[in-house]
Amino acid sequence: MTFLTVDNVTKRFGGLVALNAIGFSVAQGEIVGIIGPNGAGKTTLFGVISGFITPSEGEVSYDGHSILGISPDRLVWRGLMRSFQIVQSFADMTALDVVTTAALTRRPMREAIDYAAAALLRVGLGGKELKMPLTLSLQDKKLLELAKCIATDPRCILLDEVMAGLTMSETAAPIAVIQELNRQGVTIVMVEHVMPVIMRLATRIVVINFGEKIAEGTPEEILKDQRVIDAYFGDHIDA
Amino acid sequence: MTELYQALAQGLLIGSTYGLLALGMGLVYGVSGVVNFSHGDFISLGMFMCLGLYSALSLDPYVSVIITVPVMTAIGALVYLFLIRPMVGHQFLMVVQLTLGLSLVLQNGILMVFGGQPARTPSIVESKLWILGDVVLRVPHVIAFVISFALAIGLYVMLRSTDFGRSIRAVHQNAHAAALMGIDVGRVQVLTFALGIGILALAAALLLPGTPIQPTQGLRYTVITLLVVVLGGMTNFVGIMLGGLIIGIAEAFGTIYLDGAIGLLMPYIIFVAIMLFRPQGLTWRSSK
Amino acid sequence: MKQEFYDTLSSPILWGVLLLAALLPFALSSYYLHIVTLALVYVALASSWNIVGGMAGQVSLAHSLFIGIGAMLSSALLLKLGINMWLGLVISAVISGVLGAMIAWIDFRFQLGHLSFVLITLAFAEMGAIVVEGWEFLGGASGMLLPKDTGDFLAFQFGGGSGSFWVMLTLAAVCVLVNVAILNAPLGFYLRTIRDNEKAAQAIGVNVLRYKITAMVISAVLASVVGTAYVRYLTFADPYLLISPVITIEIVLFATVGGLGRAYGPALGALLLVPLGEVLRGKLGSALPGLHYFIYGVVVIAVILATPRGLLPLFERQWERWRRS
Amino acid sequence: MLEIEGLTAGYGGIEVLRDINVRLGDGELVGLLGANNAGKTTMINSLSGTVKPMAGRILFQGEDITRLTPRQRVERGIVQVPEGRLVFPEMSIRENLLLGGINSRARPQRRQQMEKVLELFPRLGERLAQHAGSLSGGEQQMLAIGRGLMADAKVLMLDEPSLGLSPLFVQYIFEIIDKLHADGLTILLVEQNLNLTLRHAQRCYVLERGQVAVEGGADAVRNDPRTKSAYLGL
Amino acid sequence: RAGAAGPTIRVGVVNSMSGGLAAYAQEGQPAFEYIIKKINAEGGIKSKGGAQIELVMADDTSQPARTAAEARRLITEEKVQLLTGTILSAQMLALTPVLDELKMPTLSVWAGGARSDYMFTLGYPYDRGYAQTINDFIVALRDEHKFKIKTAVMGYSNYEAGQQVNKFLTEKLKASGVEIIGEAALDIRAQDQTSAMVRIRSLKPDVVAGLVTPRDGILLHQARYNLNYHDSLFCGGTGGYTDLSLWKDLGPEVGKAVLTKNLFGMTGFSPGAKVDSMQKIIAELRDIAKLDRIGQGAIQYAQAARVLQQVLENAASLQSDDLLKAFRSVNIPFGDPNLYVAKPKGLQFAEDRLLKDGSAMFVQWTPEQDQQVVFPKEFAQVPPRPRA
Ligand SMILES: Nc1ncnc2c1ncn2[C@@H]1O[C@H](COP(=O)(O)OP(=O)(O)OP(=O)(O)O)[C@@H](O)[C@H]1O
Ligand SMILES: Nc1ncnc2c1ncn2[C@@H]1O[C@H](COP(=O)(O)OP(=O)(O)OP(=O)(O)O)[C@@H](O)[C@H]1O
Ligand SMILES: [Mg+2]
Ligand SMILES: [Mg+2]
Repeated sequence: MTFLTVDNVTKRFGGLVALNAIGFSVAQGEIVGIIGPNGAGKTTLFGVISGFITPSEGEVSYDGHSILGISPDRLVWRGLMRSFQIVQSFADMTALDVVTTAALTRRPMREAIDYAAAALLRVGLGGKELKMPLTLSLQDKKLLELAKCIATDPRCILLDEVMAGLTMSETAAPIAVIQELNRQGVTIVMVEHVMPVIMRLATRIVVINFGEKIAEGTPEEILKDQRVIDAYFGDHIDA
Repeated sequence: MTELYQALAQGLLIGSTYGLLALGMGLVYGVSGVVNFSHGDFISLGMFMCLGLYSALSLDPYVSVIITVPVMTAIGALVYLFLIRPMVGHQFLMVVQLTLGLSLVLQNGILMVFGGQPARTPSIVESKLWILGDVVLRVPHVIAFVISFALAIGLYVMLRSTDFGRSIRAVHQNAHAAALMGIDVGRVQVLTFALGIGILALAAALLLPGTPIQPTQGLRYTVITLLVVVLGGMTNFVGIMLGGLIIGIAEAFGTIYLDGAIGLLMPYIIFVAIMLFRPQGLTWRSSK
Repeated sequence: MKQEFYDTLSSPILWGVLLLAALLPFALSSYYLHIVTLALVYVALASSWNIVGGMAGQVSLAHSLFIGIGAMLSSALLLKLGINMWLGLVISAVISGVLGAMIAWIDFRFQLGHLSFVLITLAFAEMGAIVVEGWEFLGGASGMLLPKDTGDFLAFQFGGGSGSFWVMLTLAAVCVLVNVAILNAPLGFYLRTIRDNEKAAQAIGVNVLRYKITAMVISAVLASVVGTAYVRYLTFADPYLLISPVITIEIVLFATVGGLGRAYGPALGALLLVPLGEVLRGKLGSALPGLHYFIYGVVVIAVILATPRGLLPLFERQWERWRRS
Repeated sequence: MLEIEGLTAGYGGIEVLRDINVRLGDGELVGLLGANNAGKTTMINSLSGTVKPMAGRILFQGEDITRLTPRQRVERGIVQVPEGRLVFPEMSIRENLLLGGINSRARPQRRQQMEKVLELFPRLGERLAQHAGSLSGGEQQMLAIGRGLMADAKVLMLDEPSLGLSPLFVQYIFEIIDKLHADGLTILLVEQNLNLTLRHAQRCYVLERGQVAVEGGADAVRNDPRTKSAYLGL
Repeated sequence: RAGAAGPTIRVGVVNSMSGGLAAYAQEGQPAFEYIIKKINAEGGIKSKGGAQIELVMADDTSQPARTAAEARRLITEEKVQLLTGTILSAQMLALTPVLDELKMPTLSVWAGGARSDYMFTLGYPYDRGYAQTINDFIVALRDEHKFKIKTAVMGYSNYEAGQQVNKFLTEKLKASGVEIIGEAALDIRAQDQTSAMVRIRSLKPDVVAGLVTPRDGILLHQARYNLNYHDSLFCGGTGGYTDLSLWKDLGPEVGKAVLTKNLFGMTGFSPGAKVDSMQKIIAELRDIAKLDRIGQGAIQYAQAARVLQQVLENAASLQSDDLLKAFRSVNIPFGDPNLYVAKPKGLQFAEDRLLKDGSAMFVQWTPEQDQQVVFPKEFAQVPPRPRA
């Protein structure tokens, strides 16, 4: 049963076609990876799904309903949550305050604070609750994005490069979080350039290049696809 | 028909003086992000300095600029160094309030020195007229019109296509990154701020002939300037001049063709209407 | 609602301070009572502005409209149509609320940037002033003189002096407590995310439009109510004071200098700066004209340079130090 | 070429770096490794002069530059490609590149240099007028690197250049780094990616909670047990 | 302060020394202090044992709410026994509740009305002062001097007094058979009034009438010069038409071109008026007090000092009620050396605590920058200059 469907979506910025008639679908409970060269249109795609960008053409449906034109905050209430690649920070709120606000989506004030603190702990930001997000290092900011996602009790999350810049050992915590969420039934769509991570987590991978889908399949299939190797991996894949 | 031409001429001339006032604020904002609420009082200061120079040395305002521009530039530099720079990194509104305090100081400093009577500074061109068919133009306005457009275009070119101009914008967008490029952030900020205030001395002199001045007029200038700067898109100097013209024409047409309060409302109505449909201001290219 | 709010409400310090304040009319002369009353008016106004300007970060310069409606409209209704001022207060508050909602909607609908919002609200404020000054019904440029305050509570009269002081004290306390309540409620969290980053706020489920409107309506209604009470205290409905953008600029000054977005910051700013201005004028008004304003300006600059985050954090640090020793 | 002696630095009185000693030889490619928050960026910023040291000194070609301004350091050829894509968002790609070459040594030949950079990054050449802020994450990273190359550096410091780039492009970037190195440029490479760095760098330092934990050649570092504890957090 | 020994009477003075109205008080205060000093030097208030008058000054920064606050301070903290000051109309309204509450007899120098039972004013009443005088003069021009006057445009400064006077004047002119064909309200914050003048020009009225502030006057006349517009008569007041500094503010060239052509200004004071006491006080202020600005403001304030003197002399005691009684019976008849303003019927307060005789004069300017009184007949030096 498909849970999230992107159908024939095109997005143009002036003369530039960032997404070109792209389509794929995600079943409930899946972890789908999206990869593609820089500027392929991955972030734009997330923007379209999460309601921040209106596509020039095409259709997006979620949980059986079209969601085009629905504002991002309402999508969050319906369980569709995204993280930002270029981290969006709040200038004058502590990390805990930010995550608490996210938790308020489904919880009353009292519970929200504890829930938020727990979320921070889970992604590995324990002890940094009262820091201002602006003074966090880039990687911590990305973990904070993940914590915000968790706190809203989502049914589906779109993660845009939350692992970039983490050392292998540091990816352990977020990977565990993602796996656990998935076990609880949360559908996950993630963009990542860190191959070991995506190969380990994703059940299926969609590859896009110049705004078009060029391949789709299990990690093993993708690794062997010559077009993907040419466009994306290059000769050796250990990065 | 005569009315229409005269209204248009009047609007354009007055509007260009509004634009002229706003250039300095655009420059100051462009580098420091400071919205200077003492802007109008600096214009007052420039005007009263001309008045002082006339009383003491019988200098024509157009000649006084030789003295007032450097002096105001220096004042601008000092204000930046001692008042604005210490506030870097603090809330935007705090800095605005600081300039508000400065406005009180300037306005009342002027009052203490010059008294509260409206005063006039004579100039050779002040009562000269230029008559084009049915339309009468005041020579001081024409001079201000020409100089302000020249200045706006000069600043526009400077900001777009010189290294100094690019540095100014870079410092505004990301001071840390600008420093990493080898831009002397501190120097660019002081220079630009000082220049922004220095230009006001020029604007003051150009507006002065025929305008009675009073120490309390500053806030009025600040408000008009703000409308124009925002309309023009903050740092686009050609846009700012255009903004000035629009406000000027709205004012002239409002006064001439409409009765009472509605006429006075005209510039504001036009402003709100434009801002709603072009929130980024009147800049040529829409910024992506 | 966070526990802190209930703690504040049941705190003996709060009630002690209020009680002590309520006794002031018995201790102060009429002039100093006036200064304190005036300070309370600005405490209430700055605190109400803080909800939208400080917490939600929407620097509105349109508050003179709400104050002006509260003051001028209720006076006009009383004088021209004989409508009881209590009812006038409600009518004005409703109209202010609707207007506030409209402005917030425009802000959202057209995605106004920071400065465009400031300037559009300023333009609205200027237009409001022009309309009032040009419209006979609202008193025109001459304003309106309310009937003598005989202390008839049912006619919205409090007997001047101490009566008005108590009214203002209540209003100021209400406005500050509304601030405390909001900051401890979900609304406070929503507003702060909106202030810092609207896009990111949306992404964590904050309905930006709804909460902007909520904040603006609360703020506008409070400002309007204070406006009505203020004009009753002044007795003279002066358009150049009550609906001029200058009053907003003063309010913003107090709120900012006190501590923006914090519950007690604006109150602190007003409590310190209003009496300072009044006393300076009283003491120096007869000296060189302008000197007292000049000094006031210097003090404002000095305070801002010394405590660029506002006075409140400074006080909090002192308070901590004092508590520890 | 560049020597750091006993450097201590931090923010608002809190020490992030403690007593760092690091040396870069002329023409060397040195790696700086370390976990998240170890203080790598802080160290690079101290070298650029945007973080003021609390103690210690920095020598460049024998001259003490500890007190010099960021601008003076750029003029001497110490150039940083910052992390986090600190591009100028409201300026076009072209203007961003021109600003990269604004220092007095680079300025005379920056037009030619720009041609070269655009050859390296054809994607940027296609979009010269696009505002940097609307570029994709990876494109901004390219621009940041290209901008750094405009500056005619003597010492180039790259802060996590591979961040957010596709595997193919990461390879490409490292090829460029190797080539610059081969041309004699001194390079300080900050990275999370242990293997990649060890493969390219001649020598490495590993930072652990603000202190140098390990230093030496690739094999020495790889095999040092402390690397595993410092870097992999085992 | 007069520091002489003996009893003193404290008089509070709330002036607008800073802010938008500073011009009035800054011109008037020195004259006021001069006369008070003179009174003290001549033996103080004789009926009160030669009490010296001590002035306690305050600045309301031109903001009415602050007038009220400063008055409260002067009364309750400084314990003044009498209050005076610029007190324009808005200030008067703001002051009203304070005066009523604290029962403080007050003399305003300029208010156009007096709403409190405790306040008297030397200002021109809007209705029987400004509006009546302008109307009477226009009617006199038409009926006695045979000017063609059928239509009028109301050209006035758009502020409180301007609007009030305009309301009364419009009615009176209509009643006198003049057709009002339009309004040109002058935006008091405008940089330039050319647009307003273009509007007037397009309406081509026979006469333009209204109350105009000094600053708007300068801009209006300048605009008239710019457009070289002389088809209408300009009849108005006060500061914007007759301030002595007007000529200087416009510059000689513009002044000559517009002030001496088809323009008549209302004023309560003119150096050329045939009033001996007025001539004397001008000479005294100029030669002995050495004031550099002697205009309406200075004269009005000097007059206020004399009124206060008489009130204090005549009052049975310094109690509020007695002072009020003394105010009611003030009488400075025409011909009295202490009558500085032009009042053919002398100076007395009416029931409404405004001047009984609210009238003023009309003057015209000569190319030599002097003024000639042309109205009323009692003071007129010359007939109005015919239309150019
Ligand atoms: N607002 C915009 N205006 C113009 N072009 C845009 C805009 N946003 C994105 N683009 C362009 O659209 C293309 C796709 O961008 P997108 O951010 O989706 O790429 P991406 O796949 O996420 O890349 P990366 O892996 O580098 O993050 C890029 O070439 C980018 O320059
Ligand atoms: N501007 C700042 N103000 C306060 N603390 C800061 C600031 N910048 C960084 N820090 C703190 O300094 C420490 C070191 O940060 P730094 O950015 O140097 O680490 P890093 O090694 O570069 O990490 P990463 O791999 O995440 O980039 C961190 O704990 C961080 O929170
Ligand atoms: Mg992306
Ligand atoms: Mg780093």
